[in-house]
Amino acid sequence: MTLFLLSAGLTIIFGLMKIVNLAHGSLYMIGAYIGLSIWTISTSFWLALILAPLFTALIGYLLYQVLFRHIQIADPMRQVLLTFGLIYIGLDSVRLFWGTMSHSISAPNILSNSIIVLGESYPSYRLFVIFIGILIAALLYIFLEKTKIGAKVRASVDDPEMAKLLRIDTDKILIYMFALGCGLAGLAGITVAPILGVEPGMDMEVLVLTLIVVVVGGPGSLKGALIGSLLIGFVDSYGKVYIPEIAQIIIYAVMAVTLLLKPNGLYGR
Amino acid sequence: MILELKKLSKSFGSIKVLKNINLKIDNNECVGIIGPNGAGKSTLFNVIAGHLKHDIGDVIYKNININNKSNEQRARFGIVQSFQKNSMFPEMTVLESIMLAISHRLNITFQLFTNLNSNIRILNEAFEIIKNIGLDKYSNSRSDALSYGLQRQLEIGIAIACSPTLLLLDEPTAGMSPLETKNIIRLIKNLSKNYTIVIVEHDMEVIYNLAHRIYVLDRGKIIFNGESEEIKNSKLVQDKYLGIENV
Amino acid sequence: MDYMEDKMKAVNYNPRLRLHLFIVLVVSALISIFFGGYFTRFFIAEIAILSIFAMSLDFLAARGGLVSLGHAMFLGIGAYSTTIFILNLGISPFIATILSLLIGCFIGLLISYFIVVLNGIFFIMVTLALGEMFHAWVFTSELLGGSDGISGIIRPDISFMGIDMNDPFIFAIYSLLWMSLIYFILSRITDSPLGRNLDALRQNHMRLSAIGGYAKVYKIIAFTISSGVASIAGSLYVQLNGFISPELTHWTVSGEGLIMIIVGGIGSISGAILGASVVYILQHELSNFISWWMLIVGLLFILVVLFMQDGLWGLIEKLRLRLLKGKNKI
Amino acid sequence: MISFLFRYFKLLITLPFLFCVANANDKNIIKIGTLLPYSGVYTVLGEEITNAMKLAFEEQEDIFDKKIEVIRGDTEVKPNIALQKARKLISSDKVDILVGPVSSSVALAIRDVVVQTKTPLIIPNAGANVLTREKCSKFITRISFSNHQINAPMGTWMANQGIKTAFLLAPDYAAGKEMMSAFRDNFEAGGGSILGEEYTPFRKTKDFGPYLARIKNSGAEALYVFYAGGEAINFIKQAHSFGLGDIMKITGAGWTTSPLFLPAQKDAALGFIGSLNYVPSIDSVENNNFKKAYIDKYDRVPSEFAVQGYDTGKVIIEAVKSLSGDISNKEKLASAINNISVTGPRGPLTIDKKSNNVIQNIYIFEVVSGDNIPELKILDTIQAVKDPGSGCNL
Repeated sequence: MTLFLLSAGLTIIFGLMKIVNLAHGSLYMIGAYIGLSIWTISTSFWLALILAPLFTALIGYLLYQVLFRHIQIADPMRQVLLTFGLIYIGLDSVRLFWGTMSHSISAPNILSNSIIVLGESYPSYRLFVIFIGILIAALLYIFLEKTKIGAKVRASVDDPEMAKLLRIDTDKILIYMFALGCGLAGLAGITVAPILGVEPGMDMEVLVLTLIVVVVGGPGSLKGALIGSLLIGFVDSYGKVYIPEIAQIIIYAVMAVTLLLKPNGLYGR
Repeated sequence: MILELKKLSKSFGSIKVLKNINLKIDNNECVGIIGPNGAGKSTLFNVIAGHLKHDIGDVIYKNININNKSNEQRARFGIVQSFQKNSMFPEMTVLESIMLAISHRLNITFQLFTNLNSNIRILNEAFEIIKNIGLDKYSNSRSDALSYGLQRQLEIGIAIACSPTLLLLDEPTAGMSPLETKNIIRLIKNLSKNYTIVIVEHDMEVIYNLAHRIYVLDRGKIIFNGESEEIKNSKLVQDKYLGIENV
Repeated sequence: MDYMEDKMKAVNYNPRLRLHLFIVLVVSALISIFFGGYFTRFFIAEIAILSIFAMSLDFLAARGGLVSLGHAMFLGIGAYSTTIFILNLGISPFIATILSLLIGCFIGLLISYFIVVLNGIFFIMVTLALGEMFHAWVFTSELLGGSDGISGIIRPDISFMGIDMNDPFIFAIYSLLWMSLIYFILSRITDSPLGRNLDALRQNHMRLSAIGGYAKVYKIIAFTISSGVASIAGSLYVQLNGFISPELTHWTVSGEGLIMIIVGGIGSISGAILGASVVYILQHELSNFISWWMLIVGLLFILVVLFMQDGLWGLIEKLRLRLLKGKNKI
Repeated sequence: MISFLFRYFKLLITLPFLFCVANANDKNIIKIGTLLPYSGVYTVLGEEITNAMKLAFEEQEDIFDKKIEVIRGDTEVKPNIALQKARKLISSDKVDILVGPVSSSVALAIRDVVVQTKTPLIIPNAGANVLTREKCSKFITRISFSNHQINAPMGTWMANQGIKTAFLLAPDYAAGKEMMSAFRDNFEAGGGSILGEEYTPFRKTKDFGPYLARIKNSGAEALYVFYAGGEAINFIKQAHSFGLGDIMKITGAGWTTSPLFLPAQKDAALGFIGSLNYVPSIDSVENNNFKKAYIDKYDRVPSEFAVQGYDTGKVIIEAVKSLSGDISNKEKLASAINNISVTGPRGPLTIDKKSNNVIQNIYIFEVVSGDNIPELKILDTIQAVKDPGSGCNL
């Protein structure tokens, strides 16, 4: 589900702005660290859960204003490299601000027990994460498909030039959607922090996986991100356990097969 | 006969763009295709050049059925088109673009270790062509630095550098000033001595000036075909097309 | 969504400047080799080898318009196959380099046959995934030494000619020779009809097919050549360092290679050498002084991407034009 | 051509002379080069080792009027970078002793250059068995541990405790596999049997859920596990939230609950039984002094990595002392290092002549609750453990 939160953010940025954002993982890491700081200061997980994504979105907003605005029309290579530079910066700034130790956030008390699901005990925090994932998916769906702003967004995705003619302020929409995408990365970071901890290097670990999900699902498609993250997440976790011989390769194989069959991803336009 | 289309149809989804087209082009002829916007002229061009695959019918070139030949293969047979929108190699100079095109005709594109730039034979030939299309002053300018009209000239230059047997020109004078248009007409007139040319054009002056024969296309159908004089006098065409255009 | 329109920008095609820059770089390297110490010689050899890798990426990116984030895979293929040839089969290292070149080309050919149809971002992603796949496989493969890699690889033994390859001076020269050879081959290919066609392919592939160019075939050839060159780099790298570890095949290595060529100026071949030198020296020097060098390097990358579209090559070209102008005035 | 060269004059002169900086060689300075990660994911280990080693040097002001200078070389945990830094330290900085590295792949990468240039190398962490077996050298001394050394005693100990069945879990890379096989050999020799094993993709596994389910169903009495860093934290927390500790004993290589990770693992780590070459709760004069000094200076409980760094410093000082400060002959220096025996925070240390690997005590501990952060309580001490490597009489 974390994968979904991440991929949803990335797919929005990817599909909407055609920006290849390799720094998405860094935003995820920064979101987790900001959450860590808020949690340490206020000792309230809920506050961290709300504020961390907002701060990450703010960072995304600033990044867009300062950097991405200029490379939106550049070729993909430049985008890749610019965001590659951002990975470096993200890694080192986290190290300078928060040090190199691994940290961890405790889940709030209500969610720290296990619940019996289908005869197996299952940590309730995990259920909470799944719940958040579903909630965000539903909210995004409603936002993009049912509201007026959503319609404008979709118009900007499908045909930017047409959208401009219709007097949709595509620039503004792009900024906010970029910030939203980054905010989702931050949300993912703080949501998984109680399970996976907060440490330098967590950015790289999710980056490739997220990119694969987006490509498999089809850039710009929310549905693709959802299905893709479920598929990849499932294949990744269970593939490792049941066919360990090819565990390392299996998700890439899934991606390769998908792209050979559908070169634009499952739900790509 | 160089090209023949037999009962050709093409549709995009549920929209039929070309319906049952029959068309013949003889050697060394200059044929014009006219028709209102959306009549299917560009689609017809793309089908002939092989960019698009038609659904039904046959394309016969020099008595060979080329239905299944790809765009590249058709180009190598000598069916070369110039595009409606300028689409050259923006970062190459005029000379480089022409030399590149010549390299295709000579079939040396798979040579790895010969220097294209210093091949005297190709160089001379390229200068010849550049002179023909009237770009001799610009041979070392980058394509994207040329004015629109000159770019159209280069566009034709690239096409003839492939020494086509059938040259497809898609609106060669679109968006040009009257002076530039005159230049192009002169250029094509010169070319039509040596090549078989098919022109799609909006500007009736240009067509009357150049084409020996004219096909009129309307909503994917050929509604008329004949000498240019006949077209001028045809009531049907006047109503359908020229009437509106010349208001 | 149409990614077809994403066109790579490359620097101006200018064979003269390319040769001049190359000569300057080689002369600088030679001076460093002659006057530098043990470490400098190794360093130059390393830069020369990285330059080969950068040139292979440069060739692919500028000529075919293909950006590969998985090219470190070929570095790894070259490196591991050389290792196996030398250690397990006892083949002389020089021949092993040639063989690894062939293997690299062959695998490049196989892979490219499937992936060159993809465009822009999908191509980047698929190469990234393939590279990671290879990395993951190497990382766990017992045969290839797993995460610890393999050490104890020897250099070409040509002592019968009175030359000791283990002398860093000799090996630096040997690497430079390889680099020059590859530079000349790639320049030659760039100037050839095929090279010009590849350039045209990047600029406008529709138009190229309209004049009879086999876009897909050209791309496959470009990818194959490029992967072969990368394999040579990998093979030499193993001989230089005497060991191989999976880190060499990580995708960030490809990323750094791309940064090198963007710093040097994409599409200029000798710019790739310049970029490799500058980036590598910068990283090395910075990491000696400050532990947060990554921050600075990252910032520099961003500045280059934003403000120096043609990289250092563009800078040199501007400088040259200004100098030429000054001359004409006098 | 000449005018063209002149145009690039600047470029020409800057490039070569960047490296030609000569280093003055001061005879009164002992130069220690570190090859440790100061950037990247293992930075914390590099810092612990360097900090503690400096602490050892500070305690000993100067030896025979010589000052000790530490030159840092950042390996970035990349073997190729490390090799390049090793060459720089050896040839440009002319260091007398190299200290490093943290990871085994880096150690193997720099091994040849160290041996060729005859520079004594003291390994303060990397555990690959081969370093003091097939690839051993008189110039390479390991003051930390071999993967076998830590895990093998645990196999015997657990078998002696009457545990019959175990399940193995470790990351899928060389060290993980070495540790598991060391444990397995001794555990099976003691009469135990392994019911199953899993190797998780190294540094790519964040969710242990599926593995935990499988381990639960295996019916083994104990789980033997090794993880480090973020994976260790995640594993311990996830195993706790899945209630694995209620079903079987969770045991493993001691790094899994290193003092570095305990602040993040908190109570989830309680009950874990592990083996390690150092635990902070060792009650000896050396350890108490060291702990106090370290906490005063760096404000955290020293980890085994810090101790390894500290002992490295001690060994260097003793070696220099034994040569009366004359370290110009590197072979003598190397053999002096190999002849040292000191008593450090973790107990008495001597170097095994057969492998140049340290002989040390291994502590079996259990994680128990402490004031704020859990503590490691020593259950058993196994004296003077050797690595079985032999035949290094070079």
